[in-house]
Amino acid sequence: MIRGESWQKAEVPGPIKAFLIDDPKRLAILIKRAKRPLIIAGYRIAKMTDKLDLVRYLIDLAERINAHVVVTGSLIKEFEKRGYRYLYLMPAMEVVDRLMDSEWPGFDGKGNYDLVIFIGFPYYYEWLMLNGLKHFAYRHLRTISLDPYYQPNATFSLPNMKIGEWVKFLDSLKDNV
Amino acid sequence: MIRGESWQKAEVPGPIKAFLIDDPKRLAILIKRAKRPLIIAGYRIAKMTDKLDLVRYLIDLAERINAHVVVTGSLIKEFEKRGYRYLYLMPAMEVVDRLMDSEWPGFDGKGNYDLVIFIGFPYYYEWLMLNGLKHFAYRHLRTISLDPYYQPNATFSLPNMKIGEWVKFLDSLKDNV
Amino acid sequence: MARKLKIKIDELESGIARIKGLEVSIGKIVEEWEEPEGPTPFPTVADLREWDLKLLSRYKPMYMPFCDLCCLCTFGKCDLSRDKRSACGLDMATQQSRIVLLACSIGAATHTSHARELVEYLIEKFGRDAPLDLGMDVRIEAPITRLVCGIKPKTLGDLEDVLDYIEKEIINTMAATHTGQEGSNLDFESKVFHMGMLDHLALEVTDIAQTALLGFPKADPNAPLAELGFGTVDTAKPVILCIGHNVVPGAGIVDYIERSGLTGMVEVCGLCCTAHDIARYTKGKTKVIGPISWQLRFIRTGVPDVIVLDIQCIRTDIPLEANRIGAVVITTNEKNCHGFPDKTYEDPDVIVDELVNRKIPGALIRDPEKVGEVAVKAALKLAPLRAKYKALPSMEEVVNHAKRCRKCRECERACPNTLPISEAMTYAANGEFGKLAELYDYCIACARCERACPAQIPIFSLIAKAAERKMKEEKFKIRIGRGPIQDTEIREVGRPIVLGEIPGVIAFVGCANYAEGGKELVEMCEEFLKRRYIVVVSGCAAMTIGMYKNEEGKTLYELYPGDFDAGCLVNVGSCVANAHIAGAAIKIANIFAKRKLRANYMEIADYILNRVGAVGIAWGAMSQKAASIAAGFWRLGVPVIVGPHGSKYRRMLLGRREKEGNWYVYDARTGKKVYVGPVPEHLFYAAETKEEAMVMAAKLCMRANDTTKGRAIKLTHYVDLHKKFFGKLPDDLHLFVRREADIPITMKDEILSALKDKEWKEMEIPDPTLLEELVRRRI
Amino acid sequence: MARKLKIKIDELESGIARIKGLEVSIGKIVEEWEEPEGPTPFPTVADLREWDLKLLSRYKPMYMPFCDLCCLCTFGKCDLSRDKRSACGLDMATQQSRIVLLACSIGAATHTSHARELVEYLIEKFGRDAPLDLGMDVRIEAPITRLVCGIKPKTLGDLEDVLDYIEKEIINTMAATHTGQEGSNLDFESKVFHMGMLDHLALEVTDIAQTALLGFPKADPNAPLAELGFGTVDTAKPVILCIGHNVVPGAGIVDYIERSGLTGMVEVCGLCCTAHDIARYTKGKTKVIGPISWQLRFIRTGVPDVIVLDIQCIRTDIPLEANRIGAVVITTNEKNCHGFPDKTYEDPDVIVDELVNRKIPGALIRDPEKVGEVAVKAALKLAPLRAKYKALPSMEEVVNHAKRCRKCRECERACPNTLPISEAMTYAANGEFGKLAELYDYCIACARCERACPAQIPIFSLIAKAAERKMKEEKFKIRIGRGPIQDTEIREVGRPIVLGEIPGVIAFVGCANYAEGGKELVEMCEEFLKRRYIVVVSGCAAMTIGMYKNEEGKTLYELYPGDFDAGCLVNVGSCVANAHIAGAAIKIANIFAKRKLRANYMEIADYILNRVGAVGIAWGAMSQKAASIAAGFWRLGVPVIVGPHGSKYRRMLLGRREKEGNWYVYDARTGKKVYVGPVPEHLFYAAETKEEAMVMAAKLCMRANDTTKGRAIKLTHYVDLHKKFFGKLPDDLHLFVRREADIPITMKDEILSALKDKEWKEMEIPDPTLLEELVRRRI
Ligand code: SF4
Ligand code: SF4
Ligand code: SF4
Ligand code: SF4
Ligand code: SF4
Ligand code: SF4
Ligand code: SF4
Ligand code: SF4
Repeated sequence: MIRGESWQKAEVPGPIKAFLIDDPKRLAILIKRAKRPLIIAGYRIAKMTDKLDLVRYLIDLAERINAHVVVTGSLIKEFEKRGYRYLYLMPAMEVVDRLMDSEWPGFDGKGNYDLVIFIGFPYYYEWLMLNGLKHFAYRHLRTISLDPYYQPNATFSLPNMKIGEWVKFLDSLKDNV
Repeated sequence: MIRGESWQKAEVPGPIKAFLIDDPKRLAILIKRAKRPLIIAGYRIAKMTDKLDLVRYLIDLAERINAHVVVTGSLIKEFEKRGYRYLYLMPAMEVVDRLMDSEWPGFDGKGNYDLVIFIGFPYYYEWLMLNGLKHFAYRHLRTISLDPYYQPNATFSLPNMKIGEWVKFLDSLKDNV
Repeated sequence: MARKLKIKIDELESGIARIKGLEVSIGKIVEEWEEPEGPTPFPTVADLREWDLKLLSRYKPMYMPFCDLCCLCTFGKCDLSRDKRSACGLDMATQQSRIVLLACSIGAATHTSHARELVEYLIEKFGRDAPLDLGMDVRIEAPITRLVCGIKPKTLGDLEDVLDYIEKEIINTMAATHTGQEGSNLDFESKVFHMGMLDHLALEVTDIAQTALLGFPKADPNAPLAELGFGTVDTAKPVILCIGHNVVPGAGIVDYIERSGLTGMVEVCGLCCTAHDIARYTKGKTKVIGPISWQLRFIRTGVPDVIVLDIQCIRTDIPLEANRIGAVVITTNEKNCHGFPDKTYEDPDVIVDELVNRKIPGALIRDPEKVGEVAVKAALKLAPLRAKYKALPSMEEVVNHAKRCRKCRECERACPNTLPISEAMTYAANGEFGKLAELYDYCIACARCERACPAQIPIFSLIAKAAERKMKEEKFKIRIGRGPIQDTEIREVGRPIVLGEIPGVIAFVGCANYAEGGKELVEMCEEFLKRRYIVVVSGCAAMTIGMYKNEEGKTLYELYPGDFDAGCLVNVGSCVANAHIAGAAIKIANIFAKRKLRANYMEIADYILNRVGAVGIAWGAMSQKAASIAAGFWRLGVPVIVGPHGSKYRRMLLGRREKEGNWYVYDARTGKKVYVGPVPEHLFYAAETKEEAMVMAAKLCMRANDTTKGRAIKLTHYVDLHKKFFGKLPDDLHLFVRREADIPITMKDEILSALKDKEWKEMEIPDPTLLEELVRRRI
Repeated sequence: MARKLKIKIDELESGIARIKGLEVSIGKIVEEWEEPEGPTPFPTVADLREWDLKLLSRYKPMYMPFCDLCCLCTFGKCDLSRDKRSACGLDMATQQSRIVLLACSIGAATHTSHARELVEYLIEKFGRDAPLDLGMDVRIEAPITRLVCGIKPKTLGDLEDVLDYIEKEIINTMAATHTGQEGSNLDFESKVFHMGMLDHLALEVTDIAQTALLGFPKADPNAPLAELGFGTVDTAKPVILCIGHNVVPGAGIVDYIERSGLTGMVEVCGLCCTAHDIARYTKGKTKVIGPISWQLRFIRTGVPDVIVLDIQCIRTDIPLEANRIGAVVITTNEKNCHGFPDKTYEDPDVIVDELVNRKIPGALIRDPEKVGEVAVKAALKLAPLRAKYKALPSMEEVVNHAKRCRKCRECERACPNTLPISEAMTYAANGEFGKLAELYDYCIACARCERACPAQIPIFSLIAKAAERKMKEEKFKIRIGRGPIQDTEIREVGRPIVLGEIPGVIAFVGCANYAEGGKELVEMCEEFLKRRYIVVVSGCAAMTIGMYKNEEGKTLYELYPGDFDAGCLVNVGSCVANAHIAGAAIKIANIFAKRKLRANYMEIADYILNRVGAVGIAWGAMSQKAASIAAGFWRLGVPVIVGPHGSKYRRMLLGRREKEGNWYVYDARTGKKVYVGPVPEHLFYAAETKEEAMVMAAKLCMRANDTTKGRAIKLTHYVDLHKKFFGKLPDDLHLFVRREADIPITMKDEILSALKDKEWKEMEIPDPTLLEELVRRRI
């Protein structure tokens, strides 16, 4: 299992590929540089691991880095329960469409985001959304995939990882932002 | 210039990619393992460098590893001048077509080759020939690209290199086979 | 615009011009239709481009490239990343739209080719003058044809004019994909719409021809129920399996059985759309195995003796799979020869012998009658010899295979749904098959896992074996395709739909490339049925929907009536019957609202966009045909939602609700531009989850013309579904509530307070249109 | 097989059926042709599949995948590497052949769409009964149509029947590319052949229609010479540049100039095939700039004031490029709208004003007369305002740009020919422009380098500037396209060709995607002219061939006569005129050998394969059209050689000369199977170098039917070229020498001794055929 290869093997990227980040500290630095980060959480976070409460985790992370969080589906209920001020609900396709528009004022009217963190989507679905942003939003934003897979169309991606390894990575990331 | 990336940037390979070999000694070992090696020399060897007499070089290499040499075009005259017993003339497409046929008896009637070394073709042309072999001849043969470019569809490829670096690589390769 | 009229002569007897049955029926079509011709008979893409560009200025294409390269010519590959342009000058957006057009071209060509061969076959059989009788209740026999072409087809022969037009236009439109033609992504999108419209025409031609002439149910809400599912097959009998989309060879088999007095002695079952249509042909007497993803499921059980392939959506490795189980394969169409020798002119008994005794790898027989004879005779001969094949691997074999698993996860990396195969193998190796059996529900039976497995474990067979009990219990009912919607039904529901009192028409259509199993589709379907939407289904989706039962063992088809009415479940039929869904929308404009149909595309599409709350959900949309069908709906103003895999169509058509300027219409009464809110908000959209899809579908049913009562009903469902799945009110209600009266009474306080936060103000309710020419200006 | 006959009525006056000019001309076509109908009138793919499979068993497809994936449906992407199969069951070989079919479908659709619009336009102008008069010397006006359809078209209206057939068949054939249809690579290849045959029909329809009705030269060997090259343009005048393939808008411009008395005051020049056809229309009075790769070359100089685009092979970034130089763009076709507003019904002066004053980005005008008026008026207005634009960057700017070069080589990695740009920049930064200028000769002007350059250096403009002197010296002559070959010419050369005494017909055709510059093509052409082959040229290749002069300043067109005869250089015309090359081969079989033409495809193709030593060389073949044209030649038995970039077509059709069993034919006299050697050895083949191509072309001209004298002549050239380029005898002579008399006398000893080494034995010379049914068995 090559770490920097598309997880779905056929979904080979074009010439522009994500920087593979396997050091959580490095990723933390990259994230901290963002002025307006956004986290997009897909419904699959509910199924990814039982070793970590991902809802809690994402809220914690968002709090630390001052990110807006957009949840794309029914998991919004879970997120609402935990309470977070900058929590929004919007289908992923609509978010991506807006992210491509550099004039979009964001969820709070203060402008588009400069860093978008994806987690919890079907691999190909995320691959495609990231690719849209790679080509059409690269001037104003960068993207990170936090899934335990190499997502070649992000700006920065984790490698293909086992779940245990990934959970550790996430923990360390949180500690370092 | 990433070393293990297609030289023609758009000619991105599929999921199966060449092993990148940047150590001439390692390549020498791989070549020496071959029982029936074949070198295919394209006409571009005439234009690749003036730091090395590639005709001479290839004949030397062939002699050392006991390879047949097939020249695809007018350079055959140069090769003939230097004299080599196992020298053949055939258009590249015809060679590749035959290489795909595991029953092809080779130029001497003793059977198909198990290692085919490409050098001196237009990048895309070689890319395509190697890809044909990658898919349709992988059971009975392996391929090497000796050009100063990463050729992803070979079994083993050099990285993208500057010419000076490449000439040194070739020299060292010859010394080690 | 004048239009060529062609006159058909029956046939030339020989090379010399002896003609019989000459019939110069000039003007026939025109004379019998008092409605004056509208502005766009037989339109080319340029004739409707204005409409397309209007739609596209609201619903902007959003591209998610599925490939960053182009490999279509020898300048390539070209890298189109970011701001690069290719050797032919294209940029990424334009290339993506070009590929969409190419996909839709394939789709439309495929449907048209089917239409043409079917019409030719029927003409040969019934004559060019055979009437297109769809029954008393269907006077508007061909709404799409009337709308697009401006003709009223009366006979099979008339359909040839339509086909000539479609073929010419497909060619003309797809030509734009050639290196160095169209250079604008919006114009490519306009051509996509055009291609979709042509596709719908072809669907209509096919389904009205076969419905009229092959004895299919004619707009019958009480079309019989057929048996559905693997478990309904009597495996003791010889089994013939038909796969594909063209009913003709299947009909040939059924006819031969009947003719030879073999009724009841041979099982004929169908898979994919041909299953629908054979069942329509036999009024429900043949078995429907299931949608496209049941091909391997069924063949791996070893049950079928003879497999008859016609066209479209057929696994191309069927001959290999058949070979493994000792079954024989007959191909029946030049589009799908499979390299088999052409036995069209061979003696049937010789072919049977060659097939049964494996002298040939399979036979191509382009003669449906002969297919019937050969298939039946071969099945009868073969069945007794094949007993040993009729089984999946044993449980012991499963364990042994599972033990060989190296946990490399290559299978998972090849699986479109990344199913947890390696984990299931671990359990199976220990004799626990639950995990393996679970995969069955989420697996689309594509076998990519097997091909990627370095240990050559027949993964899919293992899954099937683990789920064998489940499979055998697949015994369901499906209401067979009823074909068109009656004019009278339209008359009754037209008003409540247009005014918004029926909350919407939801069409579940398309293929079975589900990301999370077919059950999701059933759940969605049931949700809308309970909410008394009109639910229409077709194709593979219609089969999937029949494949679940409630606690009492009833399928949705048994629970809900088949009328085109609120709270009913209407199976129109196979994919080509999708024409009737578009047709129903068109007929609403015509029958209920008296809008002129003839060659009047833009007005009708404008009507549907602004007034007919219809939404398509193609949850497992897979193919190029599905793409072109969707495109046909877009141009008509009907939004389409696809499942997650639909994102691979690489282009969405999305509105931006907050961009106020995008949501103005003309008030046809005054010519004034009036804000109506984002209704419908999107034209094409890949949802992530079924919950998202349901909420979105409810929302997309809102249209500018809703009365306050209608809007209140639609909002009720939108809000209710939103609360149910997302736990709170939607935050965009202020865009949909035009006056207080729009607010559902039961939600009044809650919504009003939410509106206050958004500084909501009352809006006008116009007589909405996007077409300036429809404004009846103040005199 | 009976065939539908359609009767056309002129036009309906209104929606109500008032018809004028009804004319029921039944049987007209058939009655006038005493030749009995052959076996395959209007064939579908299945009708000729048997022939295809015969060819394919000799010329096996060899696949070099250009992509290991498939992304055509939402099951994808599928990885087809090695033995994997996709979610729809395909393997790699089948997928490659499917993509080839898709490419050819695009190509054939593109040509057919052109044919259809041209015929419709001409019918509107000249009426359906306008005769297809190609001059006294061309009685067989439409050899491909006669051969394939089995009809003799007499009028424009007759061509509509042909077009109906083509459209139907393209649709039917390309439908096979849909997910889950054809599963055999050989059947896909058979469909590729079918598509190619349909493509040729469309070419023929187009070129005979325009030749007959637009006053083009009619089979005239002495067609006038036209001026060719950038240097021939009078830049002092307003300049209108037409790019594309459809002559009609260009003709509109020319007509308007004449009508308005502006003759000589406006430069009209063409680029790509439309240049050929406008020059044919004006009998050589308009300028030909050059082939496809001259688009950026010319526009970057800033010279054109108005650019008129029609269809096919047009850079899609022309509007951007035009904008940079202040030129205006008019699109003329719905296939290529470029997002421009549709001004078809606008007042010409208003359009001119909008264009000149940049109120609109460009105009779509689907009316050739109006295009003429607008283009001319806009050019007249614009030219004086554009003086400042009419230049490349200054040398100083070149240096400054070059200095910014970072030596990252991204440009080289984007360049299709990996040209040494960064090195040239180093020199240019120091004021040495030679290296930069040198690139000009090898550059295809695709501008990919510029788009990849992180420093945004306008690389191509720099190259053009460095080569400015060269460019300005581009002043050449080209013989304008003569159209068909005369029946009388065929009568004269038929025998020497078939017997082998004329060593072969070499056709240089296709686009300008040269790997090593166009000069190679000229060298090849001259080589064969000197050797007294018949050399036929068309399309971009025909232009390239005119772009070099000998020491006396003469181009090949001035040095060699334009007859269809040994040692002559025949420019048939634009790409659509390729039909005449196929047509000539067909006419040889018919006129010289008296083989029946009518609906007799297999026999004629068999004749050509075994007897007519014709070879196509498409050295710069680029497009999908080129692919389908090639496919049409393959089915006819004419081998095609492409240049290195042609390898990207991803599939070769190669014979294996050593496989003796593949090279048997029937002796038509006896029915005996006779070994004839590998003649011709390949059907499709990408050569690496021009030398290889020349040797191969000479070899592929050998055919089974050559007389000993003919074979000796052909061998002379093969051996001579082989020795010239490779320094020695070919090692496969024993396969081509059938008897001693085959050996060229001058080479006798040498060859005999070589043969001895190979244990050569004499062979029979049969009356060769691959078709068992042509055997006249012993009585
Ligand atoms: S477009 Fe499809 S076939 Fe072409 S390179 Fe991309 S993935 Fe491969
Ligand atoms: S069609 Fe255009 S984008 Fe595609 S490979 Fe050719 S030049 Fe490149
Ligand atoms: S057959 Fe099922 S488990 Fe295997 S790859 Fe396909 S969907 Fe996944
Ligand atoms: S690919 Fe085969 S060996 Fe690897 S994990 Fe999957 S089942 Fe096991
Ligand atoms: S619904 Fe889709 S997969 Fe099913 S039969 Fe129709 S086109 Fe094929
Ligand atoms: S068409 Fe077939 S090979 Fe291509 S993506 Fe779809 S399933 Fe895969
Ligand atoms: S414009 Fe010329 S130099 Fe630039 S990439 Fe194209 S061929 Fe190469
Ligand atoms: S891409 Fe630009 S900067 Fe880089 S080497 Fe080429 S010209 Fe110089």
